[in-house]
Amino acid sequence: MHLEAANLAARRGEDLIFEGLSFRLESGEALVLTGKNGSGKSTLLRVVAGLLHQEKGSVSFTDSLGNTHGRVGEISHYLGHRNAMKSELTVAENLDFWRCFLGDSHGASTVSIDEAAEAVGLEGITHLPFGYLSAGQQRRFAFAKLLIAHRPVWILDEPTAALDKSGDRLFAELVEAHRCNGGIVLAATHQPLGLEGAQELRMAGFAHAGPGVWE
Amino acid sequence: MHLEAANLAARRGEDLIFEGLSFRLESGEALVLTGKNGSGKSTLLRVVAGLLHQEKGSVSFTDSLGNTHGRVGEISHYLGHRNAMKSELTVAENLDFWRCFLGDSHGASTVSIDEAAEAVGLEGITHLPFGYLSAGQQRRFAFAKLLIAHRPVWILDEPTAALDKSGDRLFAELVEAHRCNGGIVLAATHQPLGLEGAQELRMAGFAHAGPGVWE
Amino acid sequence: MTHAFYVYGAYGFAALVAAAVTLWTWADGRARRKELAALEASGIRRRSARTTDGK
Amino acid sequence: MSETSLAITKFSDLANPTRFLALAARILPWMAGFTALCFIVGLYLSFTTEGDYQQGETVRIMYVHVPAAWLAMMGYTIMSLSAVGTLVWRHPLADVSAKAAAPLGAAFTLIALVTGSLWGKPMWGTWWVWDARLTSVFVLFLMYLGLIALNRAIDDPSKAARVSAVLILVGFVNIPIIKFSVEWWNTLHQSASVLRLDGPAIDPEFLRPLLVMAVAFTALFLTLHIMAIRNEIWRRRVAAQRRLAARLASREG
Amino acid sequence: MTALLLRDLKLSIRAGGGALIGVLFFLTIVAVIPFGVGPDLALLSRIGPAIVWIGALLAALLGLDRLFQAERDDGSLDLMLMQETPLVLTVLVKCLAHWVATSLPLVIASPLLGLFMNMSETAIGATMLTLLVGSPAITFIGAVGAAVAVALPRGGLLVSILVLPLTIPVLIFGVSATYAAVEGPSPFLPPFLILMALTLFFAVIGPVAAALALRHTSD
Amino acid sequence: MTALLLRDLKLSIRAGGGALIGVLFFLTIVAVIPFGVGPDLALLSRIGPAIVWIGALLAALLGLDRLFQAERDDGSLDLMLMQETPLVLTVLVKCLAHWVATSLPLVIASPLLGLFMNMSETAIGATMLTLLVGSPAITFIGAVGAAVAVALPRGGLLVSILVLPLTIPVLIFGVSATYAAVEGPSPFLPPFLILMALTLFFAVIGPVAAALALRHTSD
Ligand code: HEM
Ligand SMILES: Nc1ncnc2c1ncn2[C@@H]1O[C@H](COP(=O)(O)OP(=O)(O)OP(=O)(O)O)[C@@H](O)[C@H]1O
Ligand SMILES: Nc1ncnc2c1ncn2[C@@H]1O[C@H](COP(=O)(O)OP(=O)(O)OP(=O)(O)O)[C@@H](O)[C@H]1O
Ligand SMILES: [Mg+2]
Ligand SMILES: [Mg+2]
Repeated sequence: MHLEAANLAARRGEDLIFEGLSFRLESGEALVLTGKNGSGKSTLLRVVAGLLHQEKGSVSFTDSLGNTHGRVGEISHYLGHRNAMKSELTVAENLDFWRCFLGDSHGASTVSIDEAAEAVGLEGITHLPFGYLSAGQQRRFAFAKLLIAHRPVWILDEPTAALDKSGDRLFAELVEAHRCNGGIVLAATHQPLGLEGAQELRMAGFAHAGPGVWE
Repeated sequence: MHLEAANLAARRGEDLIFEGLSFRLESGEALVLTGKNGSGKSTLLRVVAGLLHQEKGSVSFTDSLGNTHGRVGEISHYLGHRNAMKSELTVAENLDFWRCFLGDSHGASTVSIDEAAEAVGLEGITHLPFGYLSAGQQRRFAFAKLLIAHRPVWILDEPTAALDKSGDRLFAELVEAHRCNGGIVLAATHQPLGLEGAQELRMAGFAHAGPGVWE
Repeated sequence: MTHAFYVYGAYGFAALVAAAVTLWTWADGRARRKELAALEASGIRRRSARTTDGK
Repeated sequence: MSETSLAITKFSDLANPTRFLALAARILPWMAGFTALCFIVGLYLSFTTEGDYQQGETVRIMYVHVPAAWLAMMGYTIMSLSAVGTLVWRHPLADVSAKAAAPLGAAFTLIALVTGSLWGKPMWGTWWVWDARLTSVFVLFLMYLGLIALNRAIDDPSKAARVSAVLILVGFVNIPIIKFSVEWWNTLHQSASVLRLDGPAIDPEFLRPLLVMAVAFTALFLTLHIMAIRNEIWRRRVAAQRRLAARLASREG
Repeated sequence: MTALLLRDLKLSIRAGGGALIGVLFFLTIVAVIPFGVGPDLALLSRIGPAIVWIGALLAALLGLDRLFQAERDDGSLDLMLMQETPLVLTVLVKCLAHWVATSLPLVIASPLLGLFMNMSETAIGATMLTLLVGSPAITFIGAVGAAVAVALPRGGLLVSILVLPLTIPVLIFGVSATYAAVEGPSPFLPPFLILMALTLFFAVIGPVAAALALRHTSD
Repeated sequence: MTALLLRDLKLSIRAGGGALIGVLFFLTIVAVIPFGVGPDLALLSRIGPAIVWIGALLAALLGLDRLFQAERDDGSLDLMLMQETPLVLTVLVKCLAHWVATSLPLVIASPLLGLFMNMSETAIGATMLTLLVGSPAITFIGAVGAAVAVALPRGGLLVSILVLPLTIPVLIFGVSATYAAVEGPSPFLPPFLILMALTLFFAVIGPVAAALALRHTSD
């Protein structure tokens, strides 16, 4: 099982943000993206998740049976800057919806909503509307979303934003557990995430701000 | 000039989040709020800013002439989790609006928009729509908003979220400059902010989850 | 001519709109060409121009 | 350079904006000359041929009304074809073509509406009726304006093009409605007498100027369309270079 | 997919705008028209079906522009775009939920309005039936506009402008089927069948186009 | 405050075209109506004023519910609440901007629509005048709903119940003043004066109530 990106390039507006980017992650490996603000970390993650069309190159996932998927998004969890939860619904309703919607097409056993809430350290408040939570609590439940349906690849954009110290630790443990189960993790960050043996990719930003096709 | 909070208590929903909280900040001082997720940091900041009604107690600001203001919000900048910028407008339009709207009722000279952009390290991209910026760039410009109109008190909720290392440094410098000018800073944070000689207040959360008036 | 107003009105209006569109397109082209020339003068060369210069 | 893998090799000469510009520069003078010539002949013919015994002199309005109406529909068809190019091949020139055709199509639709209206007053005794043909053309006009507005509301040009392309294609249902409205609903408006499967059913006396004017209008449309595409390419070039300049400046600073 | 349906229904009851707004708007229209046509009951009953149809059309526009914008704003749209379930299906289910929450109440309320407008029983029945069959088409067309609105900073009027012209065929056949049922002499079935065909047609075209637009606007 | 006005206008223009959009929207609605009620010009000219008023109501309602929600979602509302400038004034200016961006273009375009609907000159003039005077009331009423939507994030239904019923009197007096001017026999002035009174009343009540609701937002 591995995730491979070859010779990726992506454009934002008309500017080429990065070019010729390649990496390969085996089962259990993690890639941490660093780089200054605006250097293209989020852009790369969105390209890998299939939310942004790459300009060149390809991303592919090969599962343990040797089948290659071209659309990595389908076997990934994506945790972006926004939490993808409705503030009008309760946490339980939100999680329940995502559990059903994401489905569990990959056969692995997953945890229940209460267990997921416990895993992120917030058991007992799943009956509250999501909008009534503090920023860090919201982020924790957004993270709980990753636990309720199995996906081999996790794509995380600044996952520990708004988390306190214990939240950071908790996060590191959950990611390690996922890696031990053979999962792959891609994360963009500005703070140390505490992931052992993770590869690091420093984004530089603005590969090439050329006039593109119009010349 | 000083900011004083006496015996504050605040409620969120039906729960009392904190109680009997007092502090006093002289000109040039800073207060850093720490504590785990959901411990009431944001709640306290919103109470001080006047955005949330306190249950008990009072907050007041005494200016250099000895006049006391009951509504601290009017002489404060508040930087919350959200950036208060419109993604449809360009950065310059956003900043220009806030400059006019916030006014400069307090006589101190402030910097121009270009200078503010330079101060946050992002000169030359103020013509872009705010929505086209990366998370960290957006946060930096939200911070630039504090520079374009003078307010003696800065109330900052996790100001360095999404900022890179150089952003953190830049932030610390700007806050120090504000304090040197006699400003007062309140900040909630999970990461060290690099502020020298700041007081720290650890929030504990759930002072008292009692049935409140119903008993 | 019977109904001269309607006939000339129709031709006149068609001519007016066609002329307006033509003029607008032409003026737009001129403005763009001027902008390009100004950019060229200010030293930002087209990449393709640069590569053909090199050859 | 990005390999905008164009499936149709025949178009590959146009694929590259620079080459398109060179081609446009070469053929535009000829097209402009041809357009002018057609208009001279067409206008001469349309004012010298005889009037209709039934419609009198007003039949001359036909020589502008009908070509304009055809061009209104053709403009939308061109936009739809470009939209397919945008969505299927992601071709930037298709984006530009669709964007450039919208104001032109709107202009020709306006001509068709107003000349039809000017014809309607003497023929039907009213400027405007809400019959199917007239309203569907009016709807076409609104769609053109809506698409122009949509394009202006999104400031990333390639995103604007892709979004518009979807709507253009959905809106294409209106074209058959316009074309066949006279047959599907019995209305005041004339039914098709030129563009018919069984050949034109119209006196050659009227057909000749009509066809010449139709050619002239088409030539005008195409000339303007190429000019507008060229302008749009230039506009994007300017924007690209401005961005580059800003980037370089901020990097030096 | 039922989960999505249920969530969207729940949201439309709880979140701003609200499901009721369509019905109330509908009522407002029906309340105002009699002032326009005056106390002429015969005329009122004649144009009744048309007014009900126009009201339903306009009411469906309320809130439609936020169908996908709200999902984009909180990041849910990203996750929906990534799934294996075809996006077309997701869009279809969201359309259904929107229809159940906003148009179905109108269909149910239409007999009441028919009474206000002094319509005969046949007219009321025919209006209700044609609305039931035809109103989903409006939602499906509107979904295309809503998907386009994702690329826009805010929805508002522009979406309605883009969407309304496309709904005209639905309106034409909906109204003419109703009139055929009431007055004759033309038969009821042909326009009604065309209306059904239109709904089925847009049930395919709408979600496909909306999904296409959503795929092309994400960034 | 002019800064706020300008910003809100800019925002609504960014959504596409600005004033032009309002006019286009109106034109689209008017183009749709004849498909419903049929091409009968006499009938069209009779229901014309009512249609124009309904169009204005719909245009105002589309997007009005997001008036403060959009500000809350990006955090701007917090800053507005903190300022020294009275909140009532801020609300008033936002209402004005909304009115200028959505309703004023309609008022200006209404003569054009009148022509399309075959209305007489008096009817056109009267419609324009009543719209000019009455449409701000709709905005002010809507502002209360918009503020309540922010204060009660889960009070969706409440908003619609609050807003639309309140607009019905405005609509009724607006339309009936127009008809009084056109047809008689009832005089034009009484309903028109009531319309003015309504607008003035809501110009005070609306912003005050909205400001009150905003101050008491749950967090
Ligand atoms: C505003 C009003 C009108 C509009 C929008 C309009 C629209 C159109 C359109 C779209 C066509 C092209 C149809 C096709 O190719 O099948 C057309 C053709 C034509 N129109 Fe009109 N029309 C209007 C008024 C009139 C009037 C008043 C007359 C004359 C009594 C008229 C006579 C014709 C004729 C003779 C053709 C050519 C039909 C053919 O040969 O295919 N139109 N019109
Ligand atoms: N809008 C709200 N309505 C009701 N309760 C709320 C609301 N916002 C927060 N709370 C509750 O108030 C408590 C304190 O929240 P607050 O946002 O002040 O925490 P915080 O210290 O800022 O946490 P974080 O570090 O996660 O930002 C939490 O337990 C939360 O559940
Ligand atoms: N929606 C967008 N449209 C156009 N340009 C964008 C958009 N989002 C980001 N950009 C640009 O793309 C570049 C890379 O942005 P990206 O969000 O990938 O940065 P990042 O590395 O995630 O930064 P941060 O650490 O601040 O999150 C930035 O220069 C930004 O201006
Ligand atoms: Mg980022
Ligand atoms: Mg907080």
